[in-house]
Amino acid sequence: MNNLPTTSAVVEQALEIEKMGIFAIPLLPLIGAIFLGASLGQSKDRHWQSGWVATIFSAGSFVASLLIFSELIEGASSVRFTAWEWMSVGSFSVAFALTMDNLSGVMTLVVTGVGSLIHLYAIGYMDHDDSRPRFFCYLNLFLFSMLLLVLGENLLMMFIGWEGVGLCSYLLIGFWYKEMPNANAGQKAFVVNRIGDAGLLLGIFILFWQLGSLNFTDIQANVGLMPPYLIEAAAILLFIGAVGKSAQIPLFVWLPDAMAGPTPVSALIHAATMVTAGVYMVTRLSMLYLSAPNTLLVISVIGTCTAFVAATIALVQNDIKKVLAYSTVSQLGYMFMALGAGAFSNGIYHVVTHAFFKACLFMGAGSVIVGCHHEQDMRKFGGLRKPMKWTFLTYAFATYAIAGLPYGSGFFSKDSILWSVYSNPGSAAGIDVAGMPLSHVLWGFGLLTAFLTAFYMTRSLVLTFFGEYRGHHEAHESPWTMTLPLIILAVPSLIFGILFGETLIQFIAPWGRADMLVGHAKLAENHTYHLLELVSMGVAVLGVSLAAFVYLVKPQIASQTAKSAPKLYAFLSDKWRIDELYAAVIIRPLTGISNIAFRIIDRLFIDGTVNGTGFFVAANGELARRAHSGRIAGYMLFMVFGLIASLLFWILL
Amino acid sequence: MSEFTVFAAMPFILLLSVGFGMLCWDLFFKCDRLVWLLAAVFGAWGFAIPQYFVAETTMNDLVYLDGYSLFFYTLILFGTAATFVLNHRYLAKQNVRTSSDIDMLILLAACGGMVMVSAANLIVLFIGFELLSVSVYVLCGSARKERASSEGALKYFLFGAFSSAFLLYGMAMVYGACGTLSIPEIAESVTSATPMLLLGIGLLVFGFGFKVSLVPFHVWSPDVYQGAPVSITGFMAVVVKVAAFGSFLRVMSVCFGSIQADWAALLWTISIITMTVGNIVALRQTSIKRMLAYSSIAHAGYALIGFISMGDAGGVEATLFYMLSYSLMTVASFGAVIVVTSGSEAQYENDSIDSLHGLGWSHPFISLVLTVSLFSLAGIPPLAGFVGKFYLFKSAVTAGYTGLAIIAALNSVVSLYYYLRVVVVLYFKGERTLDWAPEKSIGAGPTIALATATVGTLAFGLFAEYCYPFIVVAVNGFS
Amino acid sequence: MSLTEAYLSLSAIMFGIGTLGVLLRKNTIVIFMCIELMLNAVNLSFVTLSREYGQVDGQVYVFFVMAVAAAEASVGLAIIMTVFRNFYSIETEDVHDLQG
Amino acid sequence: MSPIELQMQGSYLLPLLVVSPFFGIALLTLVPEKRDSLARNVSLFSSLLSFAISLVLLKQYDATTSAFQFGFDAPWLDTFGASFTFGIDGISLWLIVLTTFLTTLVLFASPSIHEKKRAYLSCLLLLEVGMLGTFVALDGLSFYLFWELMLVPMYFLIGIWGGSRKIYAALKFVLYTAFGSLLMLVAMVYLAWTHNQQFGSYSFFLGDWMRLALSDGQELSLYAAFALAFAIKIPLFPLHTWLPDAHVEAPTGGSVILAGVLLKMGLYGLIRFGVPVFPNAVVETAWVLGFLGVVGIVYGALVAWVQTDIKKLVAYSSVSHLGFCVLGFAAMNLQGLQGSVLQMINHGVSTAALFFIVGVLYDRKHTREISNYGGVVSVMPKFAFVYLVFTLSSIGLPLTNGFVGEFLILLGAFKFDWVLAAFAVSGVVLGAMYMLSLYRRVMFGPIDEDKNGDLSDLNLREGIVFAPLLVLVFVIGLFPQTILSDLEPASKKTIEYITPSKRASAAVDKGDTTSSPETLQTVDAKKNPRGLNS
Repeated sequence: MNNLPTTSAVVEQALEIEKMGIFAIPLLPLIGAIFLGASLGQSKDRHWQSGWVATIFSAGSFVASLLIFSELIEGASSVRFTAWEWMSVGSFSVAFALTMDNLSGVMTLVVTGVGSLIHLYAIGYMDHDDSRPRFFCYLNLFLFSMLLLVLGENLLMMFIGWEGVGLCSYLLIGFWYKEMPNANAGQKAFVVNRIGDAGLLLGIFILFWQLGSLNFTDIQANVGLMPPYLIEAAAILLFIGAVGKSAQIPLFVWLPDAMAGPTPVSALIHAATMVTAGVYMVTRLSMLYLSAPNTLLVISVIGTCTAFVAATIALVQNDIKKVLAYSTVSQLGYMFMALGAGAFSNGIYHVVTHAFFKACLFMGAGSVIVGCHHEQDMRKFGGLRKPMKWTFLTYAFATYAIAGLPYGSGFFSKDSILWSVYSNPGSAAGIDVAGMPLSHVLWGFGLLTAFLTAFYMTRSLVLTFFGEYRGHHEAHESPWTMTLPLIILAVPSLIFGILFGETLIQFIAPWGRADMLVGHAKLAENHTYHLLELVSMGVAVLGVSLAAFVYLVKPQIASQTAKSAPKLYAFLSDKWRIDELYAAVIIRPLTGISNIAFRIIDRLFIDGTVNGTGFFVAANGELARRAHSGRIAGYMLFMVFGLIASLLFWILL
Repeated sequence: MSEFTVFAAMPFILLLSVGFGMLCWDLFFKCDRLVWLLAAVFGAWGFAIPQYFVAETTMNDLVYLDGYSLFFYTLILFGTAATFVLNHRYLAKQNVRTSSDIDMLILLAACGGMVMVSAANLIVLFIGFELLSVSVYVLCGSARKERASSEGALKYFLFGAFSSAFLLYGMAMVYGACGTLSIPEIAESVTSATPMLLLGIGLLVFGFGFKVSLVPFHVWSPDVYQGAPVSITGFMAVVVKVAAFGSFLRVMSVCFGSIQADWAALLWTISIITMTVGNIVALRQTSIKRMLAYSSIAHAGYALIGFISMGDAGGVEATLFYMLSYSLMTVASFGAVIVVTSGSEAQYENDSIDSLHGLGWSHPFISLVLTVSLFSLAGIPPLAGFVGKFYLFKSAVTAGYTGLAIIAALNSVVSLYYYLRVVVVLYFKGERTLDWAPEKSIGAGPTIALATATVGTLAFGLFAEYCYPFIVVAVNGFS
Repeated sequence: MSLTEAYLSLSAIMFGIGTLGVLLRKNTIVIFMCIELMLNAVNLSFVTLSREYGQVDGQVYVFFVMAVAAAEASVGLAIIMTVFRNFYSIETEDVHDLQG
Repeated sequence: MSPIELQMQGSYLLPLLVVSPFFGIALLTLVPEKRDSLARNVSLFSSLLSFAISLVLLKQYDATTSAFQFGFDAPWLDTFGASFTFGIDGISLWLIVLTTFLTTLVLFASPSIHEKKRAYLSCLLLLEVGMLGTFVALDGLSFYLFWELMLVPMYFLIGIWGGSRKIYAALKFVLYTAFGSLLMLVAMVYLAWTHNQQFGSYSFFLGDWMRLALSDGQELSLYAAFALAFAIKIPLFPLHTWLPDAHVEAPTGGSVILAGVLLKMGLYGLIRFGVPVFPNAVVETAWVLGFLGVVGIVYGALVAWVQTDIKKLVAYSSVSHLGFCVLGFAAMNLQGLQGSVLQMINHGVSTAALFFIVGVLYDRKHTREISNYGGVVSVMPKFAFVYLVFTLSSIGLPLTNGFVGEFLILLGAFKFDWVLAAFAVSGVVLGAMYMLSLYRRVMFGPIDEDKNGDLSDLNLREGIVFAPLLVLVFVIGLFPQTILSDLEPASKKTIEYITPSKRASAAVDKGDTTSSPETLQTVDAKKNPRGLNS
């Protein structure tokens, strides 16, 4: 074994508890989904019940998670249960088993907690929709899949959830299937995710091939037995899966399109939970990634690029959900920056805080959309702070958090990420970019992104809630089922960092790099840290004030800037033209190849050969048939010459 | 002449006397001839059976009375019986005189075929050969008012006479080389291949090749098969071909088996050419009679495989079984065609494959018979045709001619196409839309004949094992 | 050249002439006559060989061949007559309805 | 003596199973012409009987041994060593269950056929005989018998009840298949003869063939003849072009059986005859099969993507899926092989269901053009659900049956050759692409009320057809072990044929290459190379 960093997880004596109840966590939403699915045919006047059923089942799941989680608080290292042997072929064996340890415990709570709130919110949001039972069925199904993903004891269990959430995402994006673009977006999401999944599968194969097991604990413990190049290969392949699921460059294109789904879906799946699965997975396999420095470097760079690129695009979006979508991509980029630096626990920290404020933002946006009669264009909002007081307040709190303003939850998590990027002792530090270590360059981009984040979030806040109302229909506040979840989420968005940040980081520290533990207590004496903290704080304030100035005081600046650089503006609002790039580089060639394969290879070449053989035989038959002319003289000659020829042939032979 | 000799000659005597009796029948009787004809045929068979138990040649070494003869008698007589049964109802509709001379000719031809296969002397063989041929020349032309029939008869006659001259010349060469005309004595005297002997063999192959229609001596057969009344075509395809194969095989194996290596290459080539030409030309046929003619050419090519691989490889046995299965399938397929085309007023115009259109649904029994026989001809298991091919392939591989087996297999694929095309017309093109149709009720006799042949096709496929020992015994008789 | 060989050669030449006649002539009756010539050529061989071997077999054979030839002639002429009735010709090139 | 063990329990279950459909055919001939529903019930009864027998087999099957069970032996062409020797192991057992199950479903769904009902039902039952016979035969020639026998009813099914180009499709199907199988017949005869050379008697028995000492060239060319026949049937790229035509033209029932069972015959043949008889050739050419399998995966998927006809699309998807099965087979390790067999069963379930689905649409609209549909989910919600599940099963979503098979295959393939596996994984993406694209184009989007507004949802009969298939999708997805554990002994045995035989042949090679049978037997005795129950 080379000098791999050790983590406390390996050292600590594991106390495992077998508890069947852990299966209740995913099963409750599943039951809900089946129940709702079975009652799809019922009459419309009972549709209102479906939302409550779904909410109750997801809340039940939250309670079950709390109960199991309490075991962890009481000192168990993990709670697990094997239901049955899923498949066992030769040396390959996978159990249908769930485990909750600290990492998955935190994720489970976030998923079920935030999930339940979003369920509640959706009751209001989907109030007038005809297909509510179907919606809540999918939503519960999603929760089930997500919980399998999080709780799965091995990579394959996780993969069930991984694909399951993809399916639900597909179904929910295309929920309003009568609009073809929605269906297209759903399919795009699924297929792009599948590209990632393909990589993930290959990674799984390498791990099984090398280690003979897919259990996370086995992988974590034995990863050092693998040759380094295979570690890198497995890590990068698994990371491809994460890139797909967590919408990183180059596979992020599906997420903005995914906003075609109902807003609660965007909040739950495409902000709070599913898209963070990639972060979760990398963290799960932290030992693997820590042993793969080059992969970590790749992750850093991709994370940084994604964060930056998405933030620039978010600057110019006018659809409020698109802004939030790119913001999500950007924040996910942050999380991967943390992972790339080996600060896994910081990444998870950001996952948690992001779940709070981004869910809150999305639901706020949803509330606005409902209030403005399904209008999503921010240019048609404005001045909504008066009619929609609660929505405004919660949105503002969440914006405060995401912008990284001091002592909001986003401030702590983002800051810890930036610090870990800056102080990354991994290979990023060793690479020299224009005289600076790469880690510092990445940090610089991270900082820039933080500025952009503050800017575009403030922009959305201002455009939506300040100024004059520019819409046509009168806006109104949403019902309590929608505002209550907003309020509940706004609170932790603001104060989670102060109250629980330290605890959380310690709680999931075993998945981090031992020398990378970032917490206030530990860093209290570090001057650089404080300096950087101040810088990022300043940047956030600057971003917010600049945006407030531009959009509140001098709106013309924005339009002039856009006009002064039209190409840049178009480039940004066309999302760096990545969709077009894909169309040109992948989709169209692939269609071309397929058509060639079908028309030329299949029809012309293969079938041509087959039919040609038949034709050739038949043509010879026709020739031979014509030779049978019916003329007696000809026949006589033929016979005699046939005799002579065969005799000659025989003699010569 | 011992008493047994007379007894052994009884099959021939019976057939000939009933045959000649038929000439006078119309003068004295008005009742149905069929029963008497069948009685003669089966009586001849009954008299022939005891021969099986006597392992000696009789009648001054002129005729073999062995299992081999009995085997071919059986095929010939059953083929003849089937011809009678199927003809009985339909000859009149084929513009053929229904007087008893047709029956006489058929009986004489059958008798000639039996003489051929049991001949132990080339003179006897020639007499049988000519008795068969001359009778069939007339039969071919029996629809005198049809141009096609007389043209067929002319062609058959001219080519037949021509090729029998070659056969005779071949026999003269063999006589010259061996100094005897007796088959067993020739067998003893043949030890090495002299040029004269080989030339004789070559000419014999011409003569017999004509009769069994091997390429390139087959040219007459499509025209004659198409021109003759369809009942007679069936008779030719079964009885004439089987009888010719029987004597051909006996001559080649008994007389020249010891120098097989010298003529195998010739027959190998002819076999491949025959099956290939037969099959590919059959692909392009529109007349069902002509198609079956080419198909029977191709089958002659397959059957030749047994000649090449005779001896320990079991080629003779394979050919015998092939003849058995071939007779069954051909009786069934031609029987069905007889029944169908005779339904038409102008059967010579309506012999196209398309005239079978939709019969599968209007005439299920006939169509089933035709379908099964065609599948069997194509070699689909578990039908007799498959087992026959299997035995041939086996003997070819055993004798070291794997390539020949492969070519035969590929030929089977080709043949599948034109056999299946008939099935397409029968079943796949919807209900019958033509303005004429065969009778719904085809009568008990034809039904029994067709059913027997069809069941036989299936049974000899599944239970070939129980028949094979007889074939082995039959072949052991002359080796 | 021995006498036997001479006769056999003559027989072969006759056979050849007969064959050529069959191949070259158009009239069916002439063709049939040529075939008779071929048969007689064979007969000559048989007689020659029979004498060479000192047996009667070959000569017996000749009688049979002659009988058969007579039978064939009667049947053949009858067939040619029916052809003439249907085609109003006995030239081979006129009789080719059946082909392919 | 024989390297494979055939447990003769004096059981007549297998012959009974094989001939049981004849019972229905016989009864059908007695049914009067117009009584369609009676005819259907009679045939259904007969197929249920077969299904019941197969369930008895399933129950009595002993999963602890790799021996062939329920042995039966009856003479056919005994002089030349061909007999009706029947016996099954786990692999054939499950394929038999699949066969009887699907046949029953197809017969149950038969009311959608209105013409020539009795003939249709008889064809299906005859087809069942052929399929069952193929799966139970341990004797080469009887295997060939049933193999060819399947062609006949399938030919009629396509030709009589098919679509507009049915004649072309039917002939193409038969000629394509017969081309391969006749060459296989010659190879079988050659093997029997070789047995005669080496052991003094002809034999077509699988166990006897395994004892043959074949030179490398012989083994390779004989295997090529077998593999060609099997590859056509699979169908392996580039021998697949009969399949889309046959599928498109065949009636629903024919397509279901064709996709569900017939396409498995090729791989089954490779497993049953290819591996035991030609172990060295299989190992040496495994990369060819694997490569063609992967090409098939990608190629089938791409071509499926650009189809405009639903049935053709599903047909090409079969090419892709069977590519996976071939890849798993070529990997020749336990995961690959078991995955391959499991995937055969899965494909039998899900693709058969997809063809039923196409049938449902076709029965209502009489068109298979994708562009004629759209927004169907609005009027057929139950159907949409069913269709979605089978689509997901087809693209291998976890918890459905398709995933388990695909995963195991890829796992095995990865061990075999990671490059191939990497390309094969692209099939996962492409599969999602074309299947979902089909689903989207047919089901989603605005509905054209005039064209599709009056489509009726699934009726009870169709619901009953889909219900068991739906259950199977999830049961196999969740508890694949029920099947996998039955497959395990047979698969292990199959793998073992390969591993030690290389050593044995190496030993022979080092010694006298023209070794007599006696020397080979001593080698056998010393090393026990086939390693099994001899």
